[in-house]
Amino acid sequence: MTGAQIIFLMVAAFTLLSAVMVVTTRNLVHAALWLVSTLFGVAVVYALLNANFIAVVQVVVYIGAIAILFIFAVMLTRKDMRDSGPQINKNWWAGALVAMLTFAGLAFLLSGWSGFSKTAAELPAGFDSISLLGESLVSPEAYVLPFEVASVLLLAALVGAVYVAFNPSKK
Amino acid sequence: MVPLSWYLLLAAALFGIGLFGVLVRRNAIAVLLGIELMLNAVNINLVSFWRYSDVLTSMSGQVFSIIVFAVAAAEVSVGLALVISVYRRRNTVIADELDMLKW
Amino acid sequence: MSFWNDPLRVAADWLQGIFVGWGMNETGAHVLVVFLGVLLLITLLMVLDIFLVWIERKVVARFQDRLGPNRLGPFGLIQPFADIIKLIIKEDTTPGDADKVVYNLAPILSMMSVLILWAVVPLAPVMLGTDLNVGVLFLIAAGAIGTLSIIMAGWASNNKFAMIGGFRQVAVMVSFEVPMLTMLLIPTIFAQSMNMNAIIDAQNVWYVWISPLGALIFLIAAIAELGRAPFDLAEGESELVSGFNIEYSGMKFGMFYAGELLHAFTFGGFWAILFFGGYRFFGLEQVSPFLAILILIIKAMLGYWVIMWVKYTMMRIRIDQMLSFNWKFLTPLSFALLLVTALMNALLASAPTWLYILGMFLANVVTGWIALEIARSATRQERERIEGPNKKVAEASH
Amino acid sequence: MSTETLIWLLPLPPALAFFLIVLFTNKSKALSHTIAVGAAFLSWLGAMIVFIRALGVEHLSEHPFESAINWLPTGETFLKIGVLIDPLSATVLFFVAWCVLMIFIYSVGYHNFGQPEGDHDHAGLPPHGATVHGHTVPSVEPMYSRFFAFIGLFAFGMLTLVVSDNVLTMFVGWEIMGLCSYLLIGFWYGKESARNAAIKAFMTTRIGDVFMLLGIAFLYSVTGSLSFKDIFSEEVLHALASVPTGVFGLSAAGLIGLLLFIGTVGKSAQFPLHVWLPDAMEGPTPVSAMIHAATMVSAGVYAVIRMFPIISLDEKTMTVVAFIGAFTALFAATIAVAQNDIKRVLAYSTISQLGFMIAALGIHAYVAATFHLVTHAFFKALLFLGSGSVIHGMEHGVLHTGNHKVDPQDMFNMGGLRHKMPITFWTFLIGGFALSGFPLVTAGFWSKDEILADAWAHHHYAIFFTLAIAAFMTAFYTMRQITLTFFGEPRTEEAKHAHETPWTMTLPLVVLSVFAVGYGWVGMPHWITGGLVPNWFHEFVGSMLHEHAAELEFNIVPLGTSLLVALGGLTAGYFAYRNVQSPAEDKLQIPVLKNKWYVDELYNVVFIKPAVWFSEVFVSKWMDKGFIDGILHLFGPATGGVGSAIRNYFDLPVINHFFGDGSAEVTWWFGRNLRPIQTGRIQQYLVLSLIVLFVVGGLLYFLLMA
Repeated sequence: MTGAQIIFLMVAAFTLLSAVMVVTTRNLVHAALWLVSTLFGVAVVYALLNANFIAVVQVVVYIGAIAILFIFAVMLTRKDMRDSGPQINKNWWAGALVAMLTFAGLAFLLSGWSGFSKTAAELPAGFDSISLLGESLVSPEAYVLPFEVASVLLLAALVGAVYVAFNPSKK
Repeated sequence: MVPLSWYLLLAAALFGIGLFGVLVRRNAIAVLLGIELMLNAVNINLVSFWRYSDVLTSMSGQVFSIIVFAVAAAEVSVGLALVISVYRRRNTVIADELDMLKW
Repeated sequence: MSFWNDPLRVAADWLQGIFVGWGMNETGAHVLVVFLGVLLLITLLMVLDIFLVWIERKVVARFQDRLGPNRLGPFGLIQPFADIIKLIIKEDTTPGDADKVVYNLAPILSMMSVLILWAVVPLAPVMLGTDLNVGVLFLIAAGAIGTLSIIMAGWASNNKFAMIGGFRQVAVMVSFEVPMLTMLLIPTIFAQSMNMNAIIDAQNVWYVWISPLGALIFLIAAIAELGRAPFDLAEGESELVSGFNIEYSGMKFGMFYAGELLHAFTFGGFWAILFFGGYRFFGLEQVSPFLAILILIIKAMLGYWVIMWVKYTMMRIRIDQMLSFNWKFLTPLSFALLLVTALMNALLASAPTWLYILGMFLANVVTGWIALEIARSATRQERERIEGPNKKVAEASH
Repeated sequence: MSTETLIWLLPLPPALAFFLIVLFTNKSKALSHTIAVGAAFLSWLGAMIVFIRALGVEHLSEHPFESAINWLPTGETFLKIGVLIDPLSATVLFFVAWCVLMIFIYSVGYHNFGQPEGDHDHAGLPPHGATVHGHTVPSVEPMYSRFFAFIGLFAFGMLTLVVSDNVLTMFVGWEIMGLCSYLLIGFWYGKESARNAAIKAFMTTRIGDVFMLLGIAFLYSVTGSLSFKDIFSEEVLHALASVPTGVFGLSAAGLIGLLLFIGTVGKSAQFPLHVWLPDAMEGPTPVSAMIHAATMVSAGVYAVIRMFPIISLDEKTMTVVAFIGAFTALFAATIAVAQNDIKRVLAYSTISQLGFMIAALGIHAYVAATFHLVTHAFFKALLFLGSGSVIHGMEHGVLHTGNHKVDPQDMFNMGGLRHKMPITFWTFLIGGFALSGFPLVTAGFWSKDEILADAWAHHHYAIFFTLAIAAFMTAFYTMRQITLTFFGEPRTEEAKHAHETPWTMTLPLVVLSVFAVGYGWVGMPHWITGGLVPNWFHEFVGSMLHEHAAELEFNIVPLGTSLLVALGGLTAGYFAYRNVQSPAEDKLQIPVLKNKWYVDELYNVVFIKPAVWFSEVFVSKWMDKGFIDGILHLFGPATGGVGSAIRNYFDLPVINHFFGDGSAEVTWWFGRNLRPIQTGRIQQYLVLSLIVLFVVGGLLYFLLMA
């Protein structure tokens, strides 16, 4: 077992543990904070995959914006500090079964795939994935259209969110 | 070196945990948390497929994960706006109690 | 290679040699040396932080026509140490209904979000923590952790004032991240890289000359990000008592406080790196890394001094004004500036240097001027809408 | 910056100014005119740089500044657009830049910038004055910013037209100007007459433009290109001249030339499409100057000069051009004699002078026509701005006395203004003398003399005499105008209180008067200078033609005629009107001249009345209401009958009862029994659908794999 594998296992364990806490903890703010730590773990996974840019963007977007938004939303929709009542619905066993089935199905399907246990080639020296990424995002031969569509989607979501959450009775 | 299968299994497990959260949590916000986990699982897959592909210069994996970021941001903003809007009208965010669409 | 030219490498090699000599394996020794390096940097920063407290108190005193600490030691230099001792021996309270883990985690994260920034600060051409190729974005990422710490503190205290303060600070930070990120793209455009060292290397001309408006917007956004006056709404003594850190006492409060000062100094440093050439100063940085560090610290101190100057000169503005200012003025302006900069950069790509600088400078000035004119006319219309039509004209026609 | 880039950028500042003013700064008058004048200044600066660089190029006509880009893909090729500065466009650019800048500056003063807002002023009406401390003072134009936006767009159109290297962009600039002239003539849209004049101008020029577009289309279909470089090459011209068309026995070149010329007839207000130009005087005076001197009408002549290589290929077309030009010159001059409105006299004078240019072109006097175009632009801009200054001064008097019945534009209300408005008087005098062709010192003399000399030398005696008479009348009515306006004693109280105008208005007058005198010197024939100074203009512009026409030898007849008509006309005008006090004493107020030969009335009877009858009576009443509506009314009942039959015998029993109600009952039964599955709980749905997915997916997988 090499150092990289040990690090991966540690990170994966941390990530999965945090993820389990996200779905099981009773306190929603804690769940959101556990989500932050899961996301952080995922960012480290990206870093392990040599995707520095994605890792930093993960921190900026997910932790800096999305997780914060979650915490906000949790705070805005609670009646008191303590959570009352069950946090899990009555059919939780069915949910758990389906989730396990999903994992098992995915693992089964993947294990049948020829590239399953492939190993990666070393990155060539001086490999600059950021400029490649940037160029493919705005190159007409590559992904400029999805990129633009994503920006339009963001704008639409922005307008839609403001409209939906706007409280007309107060004004 | 870590084989691809480890990343894929990590992603599958994360996806399963997220799915569990989506299926069983009563609070709508917690459901959205689960969705975030699932999206992250997908992203791990995308990035690891990029890293393990034979053509590293093809950036499809990273580009798609960037687009997933955008989609996730849009999804969360609209989703949370909906949750807050529902909370204003119904005074609850428990998914089970929001069942006016039955019958 | 001598100690004078590359002290870090020499010291690291020496230490590693010792550790290997003690019987450690190569990798373990390397990890240990790196760890010790990080520890050294953090320790030095903490010591610097203590002096920042002293500087801050001295400077504010001068601004307010007072003397400042002057009893303990020469010029009151020992005063901050006394403060620390006081903070440490104070009773460390935790509110009864607080969320204990989160409550205690928040100040640590706050301090961490600042210290982590120094991982990418190039102290000298050969001295930097990690040569990250997305160093500029890292700045924002660390800021995200700072945001998190504040909302955690605000929520976990179980106190209305703390909660409101936390909300406000988060709203401000998330909003001002937009112009800040946009302005970070301007050095990126010029240097064609997000790497801090590359940005410094590319600054044969300080970027403040070719993007003065960008530097200004960055400074404003940085002050907002820091939560210092005139944007210190999260603390707002007169309205929120002390905002998000109201329930904290002792060294936990001290960590917030020290974190804020160090954060301000760090942003002064980033301002210097991104717009004022970092450690470069007419080739002096080539002489020795020590000189380079000195130059960087002097520049960072100047930036810090500007931030203090703003803090002790301006009054606090209202939260809605501040968010309007960001979304209706600063963000559009920074987008416009980014567009103008990119356009001019492409247009003047083959121009001689003096023309390039002049063109960029003028483009910035014109953009700023147009923005100010638009803002002025908008505010005038707003005022007329509230106060009714201009009274002068009405009187003149009678 | 390379010259080509600079040329590309020339038209842009005014266009940017237009958008800036319209979109952002229209609330601020000072900012608007700063932007507009600044833009005009930038264009002027660029034009001067281009002009000076153009002067420095040897054989500019063979090696013009040019640059072109692909624009519209047309099949496999591209329609190219580009810019071109050759001697002709450089010359035109020179005077356009100067006139535009001067007019922009003049407009600041003319619209009373800096004065208070009027008491009763409305957008769409000229300002009526404001009361300050009991005095009535001029008030600022309510739509000040809009005016600058419009003239900015106008300047853009003109500069585009001048720098284009092809017919298409030239036409685009041409049409932009058409739009702007419409907007500007109707600038005071609150006035009925202004509205009508705007529509009239637009419609009349449109007639010309349609023919011009036809000509362009024909040109493109024959040559496959619209770029000047291509269509003026030897082989294309040769081909054009040799292709016959079935129309009047004209060659393709002749027909294209004729169609393009009709466009010019509309734009440059030649007979019979001249009727719009006098009415265009409803616009503010800078506009009149803009339209009549600097831009639009010059554009018309410029287009003919530009297309001269094609038009000159067919002698029949050239004859038409020459006769229309000469006739217009004389015709308009006769009308101008009997007009009392100071601006209308100038308007008819413009038509007449344009006739000179067209006639000159018709007799192959290319250089003379261009020369007269430039000199005329300068002195006519000067005269219009001068007349605006006079009107402005008179309005001051009207505001002072408060008698609004006095028309500040009627020359019989003026008199003696030379003491009140000295700068305006002297500059107007210079402009008037230039227009009359006062010998030796004024620019107008040199250019007009060259036209006459050309006509004489090439034996076009009919043209020569017509133009000579027109020139005599020009001098006569010019002097009439000057005498009535400036000499003698004030005939009304208002004239006594007229005022000199502010520096923003007089400065352009002074600048333009310098050109009105000085520009003539660049085109002096060599016999007068004794060969000391080469005839620069002739060399420069003359190089445009493939056969470089030799300069004319000295001939006493045209020179004598020029001297005679100019001095004679001026003298006659002064003595005839020296003591005239009212219109009744004016012997030339003949109804037929006063009413402009009844051309408007003729058009009204021949075109407008029948058109109105056709649309209102024939189309509307008979065709639409009678015939078409009748058919439609028939459809209604018939369709109704068919419909009700289908309803009663098919729809109700078969569709409704059997299919409709029957299927509803079945659906209802199913719905009632399946209802409990709908719990409204999203997570249950999700679980169920996933289970179904697994079952189906698993089955498929094993079936397919096995």
